[in-house]
Amino acid sequence: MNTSQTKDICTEEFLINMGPQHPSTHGVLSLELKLDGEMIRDCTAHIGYLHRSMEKLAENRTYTQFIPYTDRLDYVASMNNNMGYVMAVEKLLNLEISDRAKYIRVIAAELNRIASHLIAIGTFAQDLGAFATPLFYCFREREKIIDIFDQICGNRLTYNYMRIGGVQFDLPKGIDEKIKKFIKYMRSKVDDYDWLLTYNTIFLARSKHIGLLPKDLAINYSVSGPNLRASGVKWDLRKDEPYLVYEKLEFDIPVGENGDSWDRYKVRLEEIRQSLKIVEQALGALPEGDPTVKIGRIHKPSPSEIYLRTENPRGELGFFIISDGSAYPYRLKIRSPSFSNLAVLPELVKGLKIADIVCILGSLDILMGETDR
Amino acid sequence: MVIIKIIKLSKDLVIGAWSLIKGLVITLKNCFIPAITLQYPAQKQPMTDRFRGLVDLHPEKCIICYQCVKICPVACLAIAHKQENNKKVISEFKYNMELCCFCGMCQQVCPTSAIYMNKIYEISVYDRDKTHINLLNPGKYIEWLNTSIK
Amino acid sequence: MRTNEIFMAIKTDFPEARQEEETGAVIIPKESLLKITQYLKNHRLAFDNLHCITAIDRAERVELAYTLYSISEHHGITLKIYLTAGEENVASLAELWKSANWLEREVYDLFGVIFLNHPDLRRILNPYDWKGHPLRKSYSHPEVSIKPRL
Amino acid sequence: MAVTERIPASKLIQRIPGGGVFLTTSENIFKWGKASSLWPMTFGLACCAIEMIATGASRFDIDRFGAGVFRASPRQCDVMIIAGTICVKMNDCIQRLYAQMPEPKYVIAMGNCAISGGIFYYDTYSVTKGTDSLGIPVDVFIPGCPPRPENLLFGLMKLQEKIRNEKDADK
Amino acid sequence: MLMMLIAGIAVLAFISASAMFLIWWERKVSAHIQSRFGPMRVGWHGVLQPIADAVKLLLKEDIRPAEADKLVWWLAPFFAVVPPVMAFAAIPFGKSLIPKDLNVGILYIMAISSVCVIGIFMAGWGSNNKYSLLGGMRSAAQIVSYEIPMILSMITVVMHANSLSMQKIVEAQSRHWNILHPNMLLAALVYTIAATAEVNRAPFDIPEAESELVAGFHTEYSGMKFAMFFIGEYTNLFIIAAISTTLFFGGWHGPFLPPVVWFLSKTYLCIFIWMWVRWTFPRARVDQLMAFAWKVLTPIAFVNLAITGWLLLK
Repeated sequence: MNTSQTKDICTEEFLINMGPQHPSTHGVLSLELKLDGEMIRDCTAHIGYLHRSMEKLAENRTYTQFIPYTDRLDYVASMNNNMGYVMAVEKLLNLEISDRAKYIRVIAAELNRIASHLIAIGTFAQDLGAFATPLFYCFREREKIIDIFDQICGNRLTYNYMRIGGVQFDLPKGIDEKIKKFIKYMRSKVDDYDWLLTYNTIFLARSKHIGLLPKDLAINYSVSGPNLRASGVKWDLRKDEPYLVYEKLEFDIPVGENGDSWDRYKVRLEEIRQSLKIVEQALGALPEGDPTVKIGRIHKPSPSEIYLRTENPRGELGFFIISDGSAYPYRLKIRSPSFSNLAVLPELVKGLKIADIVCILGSLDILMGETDR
Repeated sequence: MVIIKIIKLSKDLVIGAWSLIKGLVITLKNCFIPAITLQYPAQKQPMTDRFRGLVDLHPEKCIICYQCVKICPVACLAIAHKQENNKKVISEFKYNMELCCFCGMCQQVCPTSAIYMNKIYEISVYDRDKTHINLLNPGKYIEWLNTSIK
Repeated sequence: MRTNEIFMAIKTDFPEARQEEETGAVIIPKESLLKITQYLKNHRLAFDNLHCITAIDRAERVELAYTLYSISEHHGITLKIYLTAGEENVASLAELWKSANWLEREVYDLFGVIFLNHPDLRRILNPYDWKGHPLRKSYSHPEVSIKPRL
Repeated sequence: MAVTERIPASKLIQRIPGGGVFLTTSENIFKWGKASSLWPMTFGLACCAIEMIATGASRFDIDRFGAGVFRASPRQCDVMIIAGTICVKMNDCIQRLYAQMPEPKYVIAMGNCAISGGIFYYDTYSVTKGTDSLGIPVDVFIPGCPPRPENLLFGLMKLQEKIRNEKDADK
Repeated sequence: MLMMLIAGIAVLAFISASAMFLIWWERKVSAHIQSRFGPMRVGWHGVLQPIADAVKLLLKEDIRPAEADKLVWWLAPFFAVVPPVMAFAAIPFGKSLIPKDLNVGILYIMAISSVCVIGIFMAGWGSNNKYSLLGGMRSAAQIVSYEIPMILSMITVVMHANSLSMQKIVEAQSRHWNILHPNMLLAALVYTIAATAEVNRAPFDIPEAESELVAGFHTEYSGMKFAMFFIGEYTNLFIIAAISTTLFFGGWHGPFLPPVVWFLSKTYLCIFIWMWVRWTFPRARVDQLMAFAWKVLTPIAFVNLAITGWLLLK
């Protein structure tokens, strides 16, 4: 075939706008795709459709008042956000918290990590076209966690449970039985997912070797969390910079091999298993004491600045707080994991098909509330 | 060469088919587990003890310390008081439900437990005006307490 | 390595670097940013991860804070650059760390700091035709309602 | 341009003997159909979207009300559940989506953010203060942050009731 | 003439009833697989749900995009509905219960049901929507590749029955069903997979792939036109299941019960399997789909055909 002929065959590239309203953009992300038939030539992500000016808000809220806002950052893992923020403020104030509060925080954070990963897995399967069934199974399991949280703090999604210096409530009576029951139940369900999804041949064909994210590129893009680990980097803040009581607990860090979509999914599934293990241990080692604190309306830290990051289900959530000695933060920067994880997307999708972009986006598990803040 | 390829392909096919069958078995199994659905209007789950519904008030307990107003992150509460016989008396306690973020901090900060959060959670309205509530009015939530819809 | 040791390492090669007292952050002049970051990335310090870029509006100056981490060496440092008002421009690090691309766009969007040689310096969070840089302390927007402070 | 008299079909039928009865029956059937088959749009904005999915999921199962067919294309939807914070950048998009929906269309503002801006009402420069301010008529407001799934179902039932009590069958 | 008219009306009534029933059933099956209930509030366990949907869709505003190709846009839904309805003409419901026993019945059905894709492609083209266009193109590519293994697997049966007539094929199975022959089992498998692709059902529902293409070829259709695609889809599903019943499961043959009951129950069981599959598996990608059709299914079907021929000649 000579060149002039190929030129004739070549069709025009066409632009397609995916989002902000699209079933698989996980909220309000907009992707501008340059397509050649089904093939993606170029991809530009437009974010900011959920930019709620959290950082500006923080400058006008006291340290306590900002806690409910952190719920709405990464709204499927509110506990982890609460915890990250509260820990940052505690570091700013040099506060020590009781052991029981530490354990309760770990339990809450890990349970929420499971809930968050369940959504990630469910939506990933949904994006791959498994019509709602895995998603609804994941939500069914998640409802059990939500029930537990409902008992602990009285809300389903925005918990507002952590307090500067402790937690809002002690664990209610009988909750440990419920959690133990849930752990047992969840373990059997995770095995089910292995067969419904993980080793399903269509699932494998769709997600294996799709969206390869090499190790060095992942680090260079500051990708974090399960996405980084799937690329083969054994990096988990819970192990590498342990906070709370994570060093006393025994768990593994699941690591992927290739950094493809399937690995990212698999790492999440394994993390659910590990989190169950953590919750079980933490529940067993729960010390006596009073984890609650009286709500402090005004905290006035001395002028200083701190940066604290915690391991969120989506990656490393950092709070950079600068205080000027008043009751309001002078500046509060939220380093959100999804923001960095999403930045890598255009790199991954070039040369793939439209169906793959959906798969990669699902496997990256981004959340717009946190990306745009 | 070709034979090896064909054998490999057929092996893959068999393994693939087996994985699909396993998936089918799991969905079929779930078909026979009783549905977990809560038949909502007929069945209602009780709210937990700590459930944060609408903000409510015991007016007699209120000492007008303004703590709740001060802590509210969204300024959805508004209090006014007047002096009567050298005593502070609440003249107005307004609650703007459409700003409230149901964080429960007002309830936690209240020294006399005057302000609390009730268990009402079915609160849909046709009209936005109904979300502005005078907490001193005893019949404020009557509409949502006895919902007529079935 | 601890922050002080890293600072000493930087100090030996770049005498213009100094340490901020309260925070331990390393302050560098904006001219030597590229040199120092290149050194930090490729030196044995191996800062392979540009974690976060943020700006702080201090009225008389804008501070840029770069949070760097090394995943292979397990240490981190904060670099700071003071930008005097009116000269808010600095070299872009997008060549060195790809994560800088979006992070710098965000700082540009919210603070108006210009990153020279940035591959694609557009707004990222706000609409492309937005006016002003919202996280500046001097920013005001006509439609913002201010929450009453009590 | 000449003004032509436009007589609605309902008026014409009423003139036929017995047409009134037919009309009321058919109108009731129409209302029943509209109320029992409200297909929402797959459109989540923020936190409330998660609760919306939870409402669609097994535990609460919005499909029991016939509203479980989440359509991604606005052309095939009856109800837009605005679930989450509307940001300034999103305004045009929401207005366009609303315009793309065929009549009869309904809007549910789910959550305080969609009603008034809610928790983001004060001090934010990038949040629209409610669906109303976009010129989109909202049929049912569901306060909550986020509302419980039961509350969304309750709101849906209120919408159904509203449709059943509609005066004009042509809406 | 009158008989034809009555038969036509009966078939039409059956089609709409069947499509409605299938829609309800699909929602119920999916619901129970997902451990929920599905429609519950209109009629007994929501049986009236499809009627409510139909009433609502009937009342919906019909929007035509300004840039749409008017004629193509308008015709597309008819092309989606008419072919499956026409295919009913040669479906044997019972011993003498067949609208028209054509001597080339199976050929006729295959030829007619391939026309469906034209409707889908017209919808994709006529909407002037990029997502629709992608859906239409995918659909065309898909049908082209899946017709071949499908027909090849049918030929196996035809060779056994020595006839193209549907009734003859059923009669040939009076002693035992075709599915009991190993080579027929293979043919049935190939047929099932190819038929899934033919009717655009998951895991091969790429033309309307919701998570990728919003709603694929019918993105721009609303109201009754959309409903027609819906009805067409479910009628097609019924046709496909009816063919598989006729070809592999002995058609209306069966003891005790009347033939119609046997036929329908077998067909609906087949449909259940398709539904079950739909609500379990993820979707295949478009190139994987083609690769599977050309590299796996077609060779298998050919080899199977050769073996069948050899067995028959032996």
